[in-house]
Amino acid sequence: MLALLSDEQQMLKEVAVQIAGSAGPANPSDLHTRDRAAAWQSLAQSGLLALRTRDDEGRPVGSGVEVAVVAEALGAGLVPVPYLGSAILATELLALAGAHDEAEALAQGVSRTGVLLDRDLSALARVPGDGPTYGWDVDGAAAALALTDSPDGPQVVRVSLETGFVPVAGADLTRTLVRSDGPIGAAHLTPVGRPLSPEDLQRWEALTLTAISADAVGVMRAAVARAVAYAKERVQYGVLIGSFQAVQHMCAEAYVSAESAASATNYAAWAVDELDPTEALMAARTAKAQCAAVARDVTETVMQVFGGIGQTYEHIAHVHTRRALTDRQVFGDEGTQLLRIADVRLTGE
Amino acid sequence: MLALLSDEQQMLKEVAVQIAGSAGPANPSDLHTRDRAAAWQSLAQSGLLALRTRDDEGRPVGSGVEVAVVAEALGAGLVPVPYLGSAILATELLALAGAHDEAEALAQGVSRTGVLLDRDLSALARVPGDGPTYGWDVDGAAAALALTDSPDGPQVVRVSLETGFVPVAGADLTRTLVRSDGPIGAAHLTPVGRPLSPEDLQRWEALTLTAISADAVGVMRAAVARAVAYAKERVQYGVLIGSFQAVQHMCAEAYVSAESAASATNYAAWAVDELDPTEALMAARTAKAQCAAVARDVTETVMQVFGGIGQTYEHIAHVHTRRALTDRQVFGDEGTQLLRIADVRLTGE
Amino acid sequence: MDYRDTPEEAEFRAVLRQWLSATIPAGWDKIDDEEEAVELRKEWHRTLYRAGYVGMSWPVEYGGRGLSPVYDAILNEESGNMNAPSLPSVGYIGRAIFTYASEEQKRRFLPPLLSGEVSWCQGFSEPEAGSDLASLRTTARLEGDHYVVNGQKMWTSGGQYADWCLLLARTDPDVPKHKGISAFLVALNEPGVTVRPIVIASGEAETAEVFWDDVRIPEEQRLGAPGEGWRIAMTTVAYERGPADIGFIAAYRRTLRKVERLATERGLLEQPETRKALARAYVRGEVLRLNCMEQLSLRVSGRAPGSEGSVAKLLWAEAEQSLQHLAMDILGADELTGVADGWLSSYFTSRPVSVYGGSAQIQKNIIARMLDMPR
Amino acid sequence: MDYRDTPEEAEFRAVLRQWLSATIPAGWDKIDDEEEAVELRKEWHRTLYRAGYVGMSWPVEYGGRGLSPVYDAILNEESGNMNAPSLPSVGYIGRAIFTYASEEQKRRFLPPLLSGEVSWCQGFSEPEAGSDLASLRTTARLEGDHYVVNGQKMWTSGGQYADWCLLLARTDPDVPKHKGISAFLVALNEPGVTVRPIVIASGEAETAEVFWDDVRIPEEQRLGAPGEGWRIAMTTVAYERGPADIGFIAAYRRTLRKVERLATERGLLEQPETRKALARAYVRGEVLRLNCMEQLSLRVSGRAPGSEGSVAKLLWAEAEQSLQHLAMDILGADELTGVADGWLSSYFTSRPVSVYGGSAQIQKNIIARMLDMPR
Repeated sequence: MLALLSDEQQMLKEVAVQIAGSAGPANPSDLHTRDRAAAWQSLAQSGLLALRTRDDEGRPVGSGVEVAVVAEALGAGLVPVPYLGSAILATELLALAGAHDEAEALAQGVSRTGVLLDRDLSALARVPGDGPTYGWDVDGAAAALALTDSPDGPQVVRVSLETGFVPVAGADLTRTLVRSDGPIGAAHLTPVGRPLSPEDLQRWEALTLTAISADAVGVMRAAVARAVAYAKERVQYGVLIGSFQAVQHMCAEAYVSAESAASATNYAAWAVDELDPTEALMAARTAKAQCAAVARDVTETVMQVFGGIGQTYEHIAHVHTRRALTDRQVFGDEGTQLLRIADVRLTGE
Repeated sequence: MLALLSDEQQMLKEVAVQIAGSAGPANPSDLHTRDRAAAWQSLAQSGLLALRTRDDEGRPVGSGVEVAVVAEALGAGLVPVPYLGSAILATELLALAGAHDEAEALAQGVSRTGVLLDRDLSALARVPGDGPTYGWDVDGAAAALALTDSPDGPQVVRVSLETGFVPVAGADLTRTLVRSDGPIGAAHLTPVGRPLSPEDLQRWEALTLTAISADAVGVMRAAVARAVAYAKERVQYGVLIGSFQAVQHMCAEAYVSAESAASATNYAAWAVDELDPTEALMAARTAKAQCAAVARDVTETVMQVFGGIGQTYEHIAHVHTRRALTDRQVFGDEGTQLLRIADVRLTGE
Repeated sequence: MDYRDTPEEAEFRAVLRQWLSATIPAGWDKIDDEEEAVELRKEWHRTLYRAGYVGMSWPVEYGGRGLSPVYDAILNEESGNMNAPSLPSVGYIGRAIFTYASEEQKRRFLPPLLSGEVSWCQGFSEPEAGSDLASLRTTARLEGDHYVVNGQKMWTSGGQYADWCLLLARTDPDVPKHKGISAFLVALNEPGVTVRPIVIASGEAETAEVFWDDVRIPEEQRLGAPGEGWRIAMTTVAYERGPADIGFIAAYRRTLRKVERLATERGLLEQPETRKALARAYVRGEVLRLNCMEQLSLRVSGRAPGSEGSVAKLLWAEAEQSLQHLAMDILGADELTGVADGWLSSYFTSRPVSVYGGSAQIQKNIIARMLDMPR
Repeated sequence: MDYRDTPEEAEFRAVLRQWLSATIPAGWDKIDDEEEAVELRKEWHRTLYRAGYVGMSWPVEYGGRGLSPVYDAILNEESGNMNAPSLPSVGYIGRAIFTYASEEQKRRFLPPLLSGEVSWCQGFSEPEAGSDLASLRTTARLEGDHYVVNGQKMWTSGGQYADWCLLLARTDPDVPKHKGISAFLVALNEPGVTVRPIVIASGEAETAEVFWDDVRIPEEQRLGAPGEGWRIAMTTVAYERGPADIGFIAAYRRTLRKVERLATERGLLEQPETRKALARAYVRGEVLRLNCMEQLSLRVSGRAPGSEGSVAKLLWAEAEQSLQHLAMDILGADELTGVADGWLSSYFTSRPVSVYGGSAQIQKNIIARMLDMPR
């Protein structure tokens, strides 16, 4: 047993942190000026978009742990690129469906593909259907992936975002959301690869929940770090506000919450490729439940530590909150995860 | 509008506080040595047991506000006498049933009567029935009151506690609990007075919930005051622990909780005799819900402020907690009250 | 103890209700245009004034009616209940003026304040002086018969709509910081004043910052003596949210009804969890209302505003923020995708309730002081 | 990163499990008699020792096996899983001795400590020195070749069953308080020592107070140099709950299973609220377990116990106390009427988890220090 990043993983982390550092906003107005295309190219060139493509032996190039390392770094940097949507969620779907060329194309950074979610943002959309549906994390993506029923099991399909979708001014300022209110007809679906097995889907969901959890961990850790840094420089009543025990304890509590979410997420990340799909999914739900349980509180506490300035639109604090709220909801909030966990614990489903 | 005690009520409060002060324990071992009979006599002589008997015009001698004033004082003092059980809950039942002589006998302090509750301690027991049933707050009482169905409505009945009941070492160290595991047969019931109307029962429940809430408010306020006092005399790290902002904020939060419960309870107390029974009951449920919501937290916080010593059996802190936990449960916990409130708010029941 | 209106109060309430239902401009809350909305609020102030509803608890000699603050509370409550435009806050500026101003200043400033002819804001906080107001850095240098003001004010609520400002500035940098502050009454259209709205995380311009660049103020517009600014500020702050300003309670109750409707529309009323959560929100609102009634009763009985107001402030923040959490739980993704219009904005608007006007932490400090805990 | 056992660890675990299932005395947890229970725990220590399971991570030269603390963790975990009698805590006393003792002291004290022949307790805290240990008042006055000890110790866990005590006492009242403390190794059957159990709110005797009345200790039983007591105490405290002491996690999981059964028996499993609450408790347990595994990994990689342990301590307190709240919610009145035997006692036993061994407030202070927040 050794629950620590390896040296290679540590190096990967440094690369990801560096890219995130130059691509992420220091304040909301940076979101309009940062060169997102350049950030995406950096990620492609560093191989970070290729983690879920498959090697010659059919194994993922990067494990769940590597995915979590990168997702956490980009979450921490509030980086406005569709890493989760395109490089993880869509790429893994393609790879599981055996559509390796398409996965490879995404990994090169040439094209991008998002995922299509149901109204509640809690699952991949099943199409055809009446909608509404949401393309999530689709910045620069021409299409999003969904599932359709086929006689041989769920089939991945590509849905074009070019027609019928409108941009949504959602809560999250760093990831692009589009909506279709109309039905998605069978004519607009392009099947990709072969149908998925139930295990494929479980594995995919485990990876998805883990990657989102890792993003949330990054958001929280960075938010707490920003609040702590602020408490060390902001003076009120002639002293640094960080010298007030109330502020110290607020920061300490937020730190504990963020670390608790990190511990659960690290294990889920390892479990993605190392445990059987049921166990991996249980670990992922546990991580997602914990992240969802603490993410709102942590980012709210951070806003509180920042005081008045932390309530303003010009300040970065609410960008953390908005991304955290989205991570909380996407693919199932705490309640959803807990009910699934209870099914396993209490009725052995 | 003037939501303040009148001068007379303020004087009553002082009397009750004085009696409570001499009858209540300073630490748990006092519970064996305090002269409970003398305390009961003081209450009788001061007329505090007669508040819910009726005057010549059939009106209660003391309003819900007076009841709450006394109940709060006795709760604050952790006084181990059956004030709620005998002087309020049983006396009011007797008065509503028109059994004024029996109510008067209780008010004189000569005899005592408690109430018989269902297994969950959440309502008056309906007898005959299979049990188990609990005689609650029955110190020195030979009988407890319950309800039985009669063609003309619910009928108050007296159940002897002499046979079939055994003492229970319950959580609460200050109020006596006995249990009967066997069925309570029709032969053991003595009807008292006339059957009650639905309004009588609502009024009674409003008074009961309010009196218990007032007891809880007393418990909480006294516990917070003890913790604050301790924080002003306990030295650690060379300073009074009350100078730590963490301790100050714990005390402040507990204080706010106790005061919030008090505000709700004061209104419920006024409502008992001033509003129609439905409104009075809604106000009482609101008070009980708030008390139940905060009572455990407040007394736990107090134990935490007391540190190690507050965890010991010899210390008074857990006596507060135990009485608070009981007040929380008896006649319905927070969830029970909230569901009833929701019935009114959401479906107009 | 009586939570009911006295006969006089009941009469007042009945007349007020009738007046409100006849007078509230239809569709006022559908106005999207910012300027139009501001104009409407100013007009509403003048309408209230003509009907005798502004400054009711002020002394008669200053244009008030000498009534108990209970009447202000009834006005607040009924305005909230009937969804009237928001009430003008004249109380705290007025109190500063009629407590500290010269007779001439009173004659000059009080009538147009009451009538709504002139609207006021309060220039107290600064970027480096939020909770710690006494650290303010804006300076007012006396040059002949004028003060010259330089600095930046922040969190100036209503600054973008106000005509005049009650300004705090440092007139003496050489004395302890509480003692070197003076107060001024100054028009915001003076040369050198720049007002910039502050947009909060909700996307709404909730407040403003005001920049002061060599702004000249005649000496006779100083309020009180030189160095008396801190005392004036404390009076103002203490009365800023008096126990009669309970409009927020009615607003809370309206929001709760909306949340109840959301739950109904979404078919969640069968869930015991949702039922309990909604009832809990109701209980929080009641607790807040009842606590404020007790505070108001204390005030009516002649007690000055004390730290007990901190209890209500904390209860309010908790109630308001929990209610927004509940709405978010009920709405789920719809709040994040904008399908449920306005709720995300309401959520972000609820956050500073625990920051502005003394953060939750400051309120707890105040309570600890009240409990006489060691410093 | 690998959360699985290495082949060696897996082998060790398999052998251990077999050994435990063959060796755990049947019905040991049904023993009501206090003395019998103590005797059983002592015997269990000796049994573990003979099988090589005590002091596994100690250096070989001191009777250990030089293994990674992962093996201690496995022992803790499996003992918890299989509901074995509680493990002896030899680590922190041992570390104090083999770090600071003379060779002769090591030879004298370590073997019987390991073997379970002699059981130890720790005499640190006092009534006036709880969190603030350095304020301790118990004195040890050197008289010839003996120290004479007077004072009172409190919160001496296991004091009522121990043979020997690692005692802190003030040997020099004239230097700053951290510098005047020395450590002693002393038998509790010396004349003048009185041990009195402390009953906690649950009604159980969880710990003890020890009175010292002119107790004479030979100088050669001082541990370390005069004045070195504070440093020794800090070493001991840091290792008191090491990351390998994870028996409480297995205990938590057992309690959770019991609570799940309670909910099942009471027919509450259909309630989504109860299902969520139980799953939440599971998640808390997992979070705690996984955080401790990371801590242990850090330790294995050579890092000394740091303030990260404060995170686990806070998570533990929260998990344990929330689980007892959940049990109370499920049991309702039955917990208060004693029908649900033992649960009220468990509830009260969960309260000091946030007090003993550094209160929750102290843990947060430690985390703030680690975050390098200003003092």
